Amino acid sequence: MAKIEDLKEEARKLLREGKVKYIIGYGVGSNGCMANPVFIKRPEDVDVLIWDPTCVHNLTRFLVDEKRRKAKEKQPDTRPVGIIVKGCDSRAIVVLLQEKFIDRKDVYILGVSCENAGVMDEKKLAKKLGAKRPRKIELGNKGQFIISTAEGKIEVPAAEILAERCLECKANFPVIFDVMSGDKTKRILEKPYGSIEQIEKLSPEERWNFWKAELDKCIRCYACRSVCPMCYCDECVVDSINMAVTPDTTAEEKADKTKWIQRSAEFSENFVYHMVRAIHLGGRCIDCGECERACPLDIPLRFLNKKLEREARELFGYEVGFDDSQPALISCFKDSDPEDFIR
Amino acid sequence: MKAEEFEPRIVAFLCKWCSSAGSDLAGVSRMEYPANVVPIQVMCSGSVSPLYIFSAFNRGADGVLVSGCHPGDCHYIKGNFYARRRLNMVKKLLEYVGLEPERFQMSWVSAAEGTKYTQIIKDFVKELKPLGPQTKLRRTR
Amino acid sequence: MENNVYLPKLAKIIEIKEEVGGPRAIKTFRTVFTNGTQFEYRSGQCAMLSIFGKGESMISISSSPLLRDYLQFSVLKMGRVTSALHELEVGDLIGIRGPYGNGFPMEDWKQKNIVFIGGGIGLAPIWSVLQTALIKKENYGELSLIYGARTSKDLVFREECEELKKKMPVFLSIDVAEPGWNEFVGFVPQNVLDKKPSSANTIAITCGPPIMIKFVIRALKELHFEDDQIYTTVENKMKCGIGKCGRCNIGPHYVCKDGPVYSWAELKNLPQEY
Amino acid sequence: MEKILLKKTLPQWVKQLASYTVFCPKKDKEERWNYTEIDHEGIDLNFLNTTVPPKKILFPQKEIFLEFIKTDESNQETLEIREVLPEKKATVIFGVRPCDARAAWLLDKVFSGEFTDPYYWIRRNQTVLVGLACHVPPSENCFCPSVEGSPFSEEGLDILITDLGDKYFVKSLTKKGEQLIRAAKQLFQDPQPEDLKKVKTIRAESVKKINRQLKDARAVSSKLKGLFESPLWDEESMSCIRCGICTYLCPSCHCFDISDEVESASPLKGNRVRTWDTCQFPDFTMHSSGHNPRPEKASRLRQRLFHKFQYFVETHGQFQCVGCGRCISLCPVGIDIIRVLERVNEHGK
Repeated sequence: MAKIEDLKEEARKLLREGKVKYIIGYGVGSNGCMANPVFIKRPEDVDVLIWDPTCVHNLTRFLVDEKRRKAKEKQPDTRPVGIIVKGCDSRAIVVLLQEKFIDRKDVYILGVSCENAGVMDEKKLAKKLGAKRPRKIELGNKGQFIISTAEGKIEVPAAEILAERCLECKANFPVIFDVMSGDKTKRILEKPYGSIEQIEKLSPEERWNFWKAELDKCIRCYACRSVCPMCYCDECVVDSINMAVTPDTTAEEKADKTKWIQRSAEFSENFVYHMVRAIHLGGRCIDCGECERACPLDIPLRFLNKKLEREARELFGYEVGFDDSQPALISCFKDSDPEDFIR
Repeated sequence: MKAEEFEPRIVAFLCKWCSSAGSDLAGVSRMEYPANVVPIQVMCSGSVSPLYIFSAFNRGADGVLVSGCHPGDCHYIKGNFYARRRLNMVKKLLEYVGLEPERFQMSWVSAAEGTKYTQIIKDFVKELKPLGPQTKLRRTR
Repeated sequence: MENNVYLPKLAKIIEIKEEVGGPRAIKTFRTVFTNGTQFEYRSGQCAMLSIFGKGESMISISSSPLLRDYLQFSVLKMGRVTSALHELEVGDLIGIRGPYGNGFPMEDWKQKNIVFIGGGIGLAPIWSVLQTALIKKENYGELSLIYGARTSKDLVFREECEELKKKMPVFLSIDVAEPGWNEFVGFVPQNVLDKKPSSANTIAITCGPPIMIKFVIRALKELHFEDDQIYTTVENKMKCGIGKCGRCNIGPHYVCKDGPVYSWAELKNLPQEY
Repeated sequence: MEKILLKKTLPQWVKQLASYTVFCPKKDKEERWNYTEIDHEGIDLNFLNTTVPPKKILFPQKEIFLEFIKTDESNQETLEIREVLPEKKATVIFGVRPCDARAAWLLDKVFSGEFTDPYYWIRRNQTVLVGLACHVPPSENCFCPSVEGSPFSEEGLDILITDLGDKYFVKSLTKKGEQLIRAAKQLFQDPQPEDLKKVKTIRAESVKKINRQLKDARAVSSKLKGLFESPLWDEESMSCIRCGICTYLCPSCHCFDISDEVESASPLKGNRVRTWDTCQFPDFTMHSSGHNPRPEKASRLRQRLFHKFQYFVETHGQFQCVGCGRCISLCPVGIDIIRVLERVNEHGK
């Protein structure tokens, strides 16, 4: 079973020996229970690290920040960054490596296994607890979550409050790491696409109504994009102006920037934004579920990405996030790719 | 009084080397086909970003066609193979969100296939007519 | 609705002059309102110009408020709106709302000498003050202009500057030597140190690229100008022009409303977010 | 005017308001509360707080300012600018939390002054805000008393309702509020001394139930000034992902963008619209030259805090934060404004 003490020990050693610049991990957030990202620079601060089912974030998103920061430094510190990753997060690293966005030597991966469980869903937890406030959540050794509250401990079968994505996770241990804590427990998924099947089986009109209602809610805060480790473009199609401007960019180039999507948060514009995002993540999304978790209006964005993950697998036999040497889904093809839809 | 028949507007992204030439052939051969198409010449079907397709619907297209060279005939060797992969995903996605699948079509039309091009357009228009105007994705004020 | 602050008034372009060509083109536009609107403003104030379909851009008014015949704007081609503006022809319509900002406190400068120090397009906001001071020459002491640009082709109001030499000292400069150029060669701050304007009873107004302003101020300090004798203008991205949209602030000041004119005494105490 | 309304007659009151468009928090299918247009049967004041604050009604995410149309009749090109003002409709928002109403009171300050904002004021003047005092904090991150508000503050409201169990204590605070009560005056009774006593107890208790506290916000405000350049901002913003949640869903954040949305390029036709914008996006302040005065997320986090706790205090005398806790609860990476300000308190002089 993954032990936080092992992680701390390794982290302390890395920092003490100066092998990493800093370590991205989880610490306790200000409400005293839920995890938050922490950035640890000194060995004596390592004790703030935690590992429990509240560690929901995909920290690889901060590797994107790190790369940008480093690009601006005049004399960059070239040591790697230590990062704690779960199974899903490690698949994000695989994709970042596959796309050559990061270099393997730039990261030191401290993997943790989710031990056939995963992380919890805050909303499911809140529902379960009602008025009670959680103080600590741990994974028990019988596949249950042990929730401590002021009123005492509650044990809940993990499956009841697990995040949806964890219920459909293909490998809940890291696929790439330098050190790993915990076991590589194989799991067999009965319904790897159970969540989207409930939408697939609807009639087209019902599906339309579903998505219309969902995407209507979008306020375009771009949390889904911002939290996603794969959304690392310098300039996004929804940005109001060119972001990648240099002193040499001509006025004409700036003036010619097409406004594909208008700023108004209306369905027609929200739709294009979310479709572009979904397509752009086709064959790249590793299903960490961060977009959906970050969304303040609970738009089920994972359902879009999961659908394309399924199509990539079924149409092209493409599995994302396990092999960093394979070409990316849409930068390769097979002669035998299906074309029954083409006239 | 008979209501005016709905005439769908089709945005067609035609590759310069094959499909666009095919549509030209249809034109110079005086083949008759419906005038519902707004053709946009692109260098290769592989250069058609999914964004163009969403955007065409967003600006009110009733149907979108992407047409390129037959597999093996791409001027850039493999552009149409990439298009085939990418746009298959787009098609699945559009179906998944509940857009009528008939509204997005893809075809291979060579420079010699003027007849095939006219047939594709005829069929497309015929399929779109019963669907009526595409209002789902259209930008409103 | 009366007084809708966001509603621009239509104005017709009556004259266009190409000041600078090439990739950093500058054009000067003269406009008149189509419905005879009167526009009361102060030198140093700005107006929001609209190219409908493209957007709005805040541009300083380079004509003197004492001339009532037209409003003049000198515009550097930079982004979406200014590029569209450069495409326009005489007779075309634009929208104008404003005036916005504080303007220069010229009424406090009675009988003072004014030295104008400009770089590149930075001459535009200064030009309005200069013209006003020239028209009301009796209110001010000695006027002088130190102005420079990258090359002789980048100097705006070139002919006007030659005219001006008849009325007041004008010192031009370019960054690198060119055949046929017999005035100062070097950066504007160096020219300031070279010409050594006296700080006695003098106001210095400087406007231009931020880096130039920084070194001009350093030069002026060397010449014993006090902080409250130095005035400059600040530029930030703007949308509303009236201190509501929240993006142009430096500290609690909205540049669109509380600026763009600041004395160095004020500006040096504000965070450097411009 | 102070009145008592029996809880069961609330729908009848709303029924009397037929000439108004009525909004009230409703649960969506994800169980989030959201201000929704209702009829009298839909009225329900048993809610926590909404995810999107009621500012979405007073200061909608999209506001059309004007239409522009170019016509080319007989070679005579004309350009027409048509002002588009908000639709005139008397509106009531039921169940506004005192913090959100206080935020509207702050927005009032922003949108008035030397330049008044006609779009905001048309909406504001035609809207009656019926507040609901919080006898339990609607969020675990509520901290209104720390920023000079309270669970029963009245600023910005036209009516304040206090839940007394089987009845409501209804206090009108403005003419607009009085009108609303008059519309169904047969339903209202005068309060008895025990009602008033109960109101008092509920109020006293409600404050105690608030979880979070920011000590001495005024001191924090003055300390901020000395901390413009501080490593604190880098540290605290490390985990920021630069999304717009904290600001879009803040009831008092008012920053916006103005852009032209073209319907047809030729002949030109389109709208100039105002949309919400946020200081947390990098393009918010980026000049078209590419220069950006706030290029790093550290400077943007600093801007958010300075605006709320220093600049606004300097210009309007108030904090531009009402302590609703939304930015804390909804931040995907747990950036906690109270914690950051507490650090300011520790670091500052």
